[in-house]
Amino acid sequence: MSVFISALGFGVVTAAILAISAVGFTLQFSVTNVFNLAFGSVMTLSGFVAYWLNQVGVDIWLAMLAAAICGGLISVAINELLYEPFIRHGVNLFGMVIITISVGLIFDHGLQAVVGPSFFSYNAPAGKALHFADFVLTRQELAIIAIAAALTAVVQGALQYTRLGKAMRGLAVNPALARACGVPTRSVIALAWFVSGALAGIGGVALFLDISTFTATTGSEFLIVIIAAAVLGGVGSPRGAVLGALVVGVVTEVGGAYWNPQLKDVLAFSVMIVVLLVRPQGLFAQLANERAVAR
Amino acid sequence: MLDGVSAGYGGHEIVHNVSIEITPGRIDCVVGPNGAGKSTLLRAITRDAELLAGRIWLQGTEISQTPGNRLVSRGLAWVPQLDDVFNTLTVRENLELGGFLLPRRRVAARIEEMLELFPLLSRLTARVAGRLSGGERKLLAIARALMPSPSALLLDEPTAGLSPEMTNLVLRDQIPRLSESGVAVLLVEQRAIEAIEISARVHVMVSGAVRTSREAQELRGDWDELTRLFLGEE
Amino acid sequence: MSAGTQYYIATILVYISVNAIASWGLDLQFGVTGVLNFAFILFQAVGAYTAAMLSLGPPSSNGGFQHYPFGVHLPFPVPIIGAMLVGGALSGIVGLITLRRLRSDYQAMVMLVVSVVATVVIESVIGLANGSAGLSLIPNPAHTISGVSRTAQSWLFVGICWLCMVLVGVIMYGLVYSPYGRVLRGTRENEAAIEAMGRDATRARMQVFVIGGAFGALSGALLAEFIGAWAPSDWLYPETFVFFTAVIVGGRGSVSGVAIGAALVCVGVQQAVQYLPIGSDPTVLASLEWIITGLLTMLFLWMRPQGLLPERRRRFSIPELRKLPAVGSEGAVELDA
Amino acid sequence: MPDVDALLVVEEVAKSFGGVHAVDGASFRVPRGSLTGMIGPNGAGKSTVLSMIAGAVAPDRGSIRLDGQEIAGLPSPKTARRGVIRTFQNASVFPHMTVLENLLLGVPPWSGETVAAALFRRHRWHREEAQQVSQARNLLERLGISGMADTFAGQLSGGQKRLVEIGRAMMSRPKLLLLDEPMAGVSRTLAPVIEALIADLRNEGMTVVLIEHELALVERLCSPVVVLAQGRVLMQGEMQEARANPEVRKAYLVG
Repeated sequence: MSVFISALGFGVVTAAILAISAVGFTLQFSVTNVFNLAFGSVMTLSGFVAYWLNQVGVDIWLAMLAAAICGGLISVAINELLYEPFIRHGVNLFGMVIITISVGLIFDHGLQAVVGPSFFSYNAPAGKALHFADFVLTRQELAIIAIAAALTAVVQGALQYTRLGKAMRGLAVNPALARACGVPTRSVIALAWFVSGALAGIGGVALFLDISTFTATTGSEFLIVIIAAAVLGGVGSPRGAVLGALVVGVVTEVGGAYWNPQLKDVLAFSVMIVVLLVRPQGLFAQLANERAVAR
Repeated sequence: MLDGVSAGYGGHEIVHNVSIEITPGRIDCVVGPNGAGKSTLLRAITRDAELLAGRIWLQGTEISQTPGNRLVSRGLAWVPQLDDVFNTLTVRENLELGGFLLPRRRVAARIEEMLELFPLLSRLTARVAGRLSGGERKLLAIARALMPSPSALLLDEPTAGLSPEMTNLVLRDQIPRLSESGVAVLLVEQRAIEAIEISARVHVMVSGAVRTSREAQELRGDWDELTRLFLGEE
Repeated sequence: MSAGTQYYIATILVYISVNAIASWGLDLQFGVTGVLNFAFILFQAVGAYTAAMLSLGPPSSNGGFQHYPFGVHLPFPVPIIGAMLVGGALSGIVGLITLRRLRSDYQAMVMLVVSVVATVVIESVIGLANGSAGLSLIPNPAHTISGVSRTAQSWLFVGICWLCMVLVGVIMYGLVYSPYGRVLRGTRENEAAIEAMGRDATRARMQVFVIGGAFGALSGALLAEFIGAWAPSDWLYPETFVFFTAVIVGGRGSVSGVAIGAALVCVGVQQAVQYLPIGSDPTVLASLEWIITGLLTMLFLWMRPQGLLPERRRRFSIPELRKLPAVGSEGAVELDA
Repeated sequence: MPDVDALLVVEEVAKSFGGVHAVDGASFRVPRGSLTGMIGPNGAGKSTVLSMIAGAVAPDRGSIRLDGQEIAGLPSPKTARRGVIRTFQNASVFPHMTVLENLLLGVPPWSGETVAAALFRRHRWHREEAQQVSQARNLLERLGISGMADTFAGQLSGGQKRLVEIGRAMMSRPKLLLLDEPMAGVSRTLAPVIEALIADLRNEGMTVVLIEHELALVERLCSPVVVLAQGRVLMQGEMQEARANPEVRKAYLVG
């Protein structure tokens, strides 16, 4: 039983990191329709910004905040300088997937050329282990869970209750009508990219804290799991992304504990592929489908 | 308001030299057979089709070059034929987005006014728009467009795809009440008879050009002439 | 020429042919037919592992330090042919699941995931293909010929590779520049229209999936025999992207263009990086290769999306000009190609 | 009209999309060798009926018989191989292929289109292709676009694309040709050319179903006409009858 409980604990931590990232990934996708495979690189890059700050003595939680801002700015810059021009140039959705992969590769390997292939760690104590019944979590892990819960709640709340949040949801589902309502679409899209990048930054630092050692490609390697969570929850739905993150996080850790721990990601992907085979509606057309069904 | 407008897509002209003037408190309707270019005309006003020639004025200001998301602040609102609501948002949220440019404190009050104008919507405020029936949807779309108190409202085939009962509800019961609130309505309709019954002025459009513009009273009852125009009998 | 130089040139020639074969396989799928196969590298890997197991002998040979389910020692060219068959078959299975059941937008993502999953599985289930250490001591068929120098053996293997490349090239030309190829391009251009003309688009995609997969496997088999080893680090999912770049740079749907693209992107970039004045740190060099590959893709998609040697416009000669007065047969029309 | 020799018999077909009845029990027959017009106000379900005949949309119920054989629910490649060829509302060409190649894809699937034939029987398909190319050239001549044989179809104007699309359908010598608003997106100069082409097809005895909203054109070309409104067939008969029919007149005004 305690194996199960402790695996569950790990699962919740993984789910927390996944939730932060998957919400960022899916939010940006639903608003802009760009399937951004450079998302993992933004995580890594911001994680390294936090690392450098951490090296000169900045507290890791403060560095996380800096990473968030940095990730947001990088994300906005990628969109303004690369993705937007390419879309206006007439590159289609599949071409854009290839372009986002290019951007990811350039970022990852640019970073690797600078920092080398070695492993890095934050200078941050994990904190005292705390026991709740059979759960054993460090303070750091608890903090990550708390941050994830707070962030997803804030994003969800902002989307649900603020004027801009509603504009963002409106823009995602019907851009032409949002324009007709006077929504400044360009600014709202930039905001979506910023929030997505900021969440990538926080998710990146949280991931690096959790797995304790990281390289210049760690974020991109994790991206596939993020996509699994986002797809599982239904791409384009932040609430779904949180649910998907929980399922993937818990299934991988619990399954890994009982089965081969190295194969835990395979479980996540298998779940995702089975879900897709049962519901093969198509990724990019999801919102359009909703429109058609509602008619 | 429209002065010698020609419009189309990709340089291909579909609407030729149309001039129409609309007045506050009155409904003007554009009727015509399939493919006459009625929707293209509206889409030229809302920047969704190319304006190839002519100028568009609204209350003395030229809006021919105004970008799409600035038109609403000039007092122009429109309801597209398809994709007319935000499907995943609730009725209330749809209205709130409609009032995106209103001062924050005005929004709630304006929503109440809209719900009074369309009582049918008032018990549905928490419903997701994608789950409304066709008629309810259309009313919501119109209410959403009216949120910023526009001076002119364009309606693109509001009854397309609606059942006869719903058509009645939208066209006969609800739209006539709009003009009472002082807005100028330009209605494009496939269902000519019903549209003419509620309109003040009728513009018959065939093959991209306005064949005739008359007071609606003159045409009412004289369906034969209208049919001839529609069915291409000269 | 010194033996060292000869070996260097032979190596380059082997890499050119292997990468041309693989890029053609992807081009048939992506460039000609429009299938976005992000798992392409997986089929190269399958070919490599199959060829290894068909030539290494049973797991107990070589001291039994490698773990794999079964192995036989078969003579050339059986391992290569076996690799193509297994690669094609596995391609068919993946195609059956993804191409038939999923819409094209999901297909790409699922392929990407399949590629990653396969790496994870091979790395963690040691018994399948010796885990992340991979298989080694894979025999090179040219090295089994005794009585000739090592250099001659290298050149012999170059010959084998280039023979394979010519064969695949001929097949590519045959398929692409034929009525069959026209149906494939029609599938890429307009699925609704090609189906309205009585052609089955899904079937066309399945076929190129299997054929392209077999080409990928062939390239993997040759590569494994040349290097003598094959491990998961050789086929991480971003490697597929290199072939995409080769196809985009060379010219989607253009057989000769893609061969040039493969030589430039898969071999040229790597070689060029060696001569840059930036030192010899292998990580930096490898990173630089990836950066250049990514930049090339974006550059071409922006400036020259049709590639260096664009897909050829099929022109058909006008019969009146060719008809000889005495022959009087039906209009002798040929492909201008 | 039970006594006419009908090539196509459509009985009680229905299709709804997400609860909306696009087609709600439509029945009509297409006489062999006729140019049958299909008219009706917007949203009457004309295109959906056409898509069901062509196999692109499977009907929820009802029967579609071609030459007495049931084809309802057959996927579109199979329907096409039975000889039912359609054009699309938006002229639908293969943009990065030449005009001539577009026409060659109109030829019914033939021996050169298998992997084996492409590789091993080049001589045979070369010969066959030569014949088809000269046929295609003659057709281009007739369509008046022979100068564009080597132009990419994507670079043509809307009307020229339409010509290519109809030419592609003609290459297949269809049993039944379905034209979905062939005048849509066509300039005023090319419209008469396309009209004359359709009239020629009728005179040559091809069976054609034509969806068109310009009634004057339907009157000049079609006999009989099928009038659809709200997913049902209001009447089938001659255009004059349709014009005189009060129900039809009302349907047009009421929408």
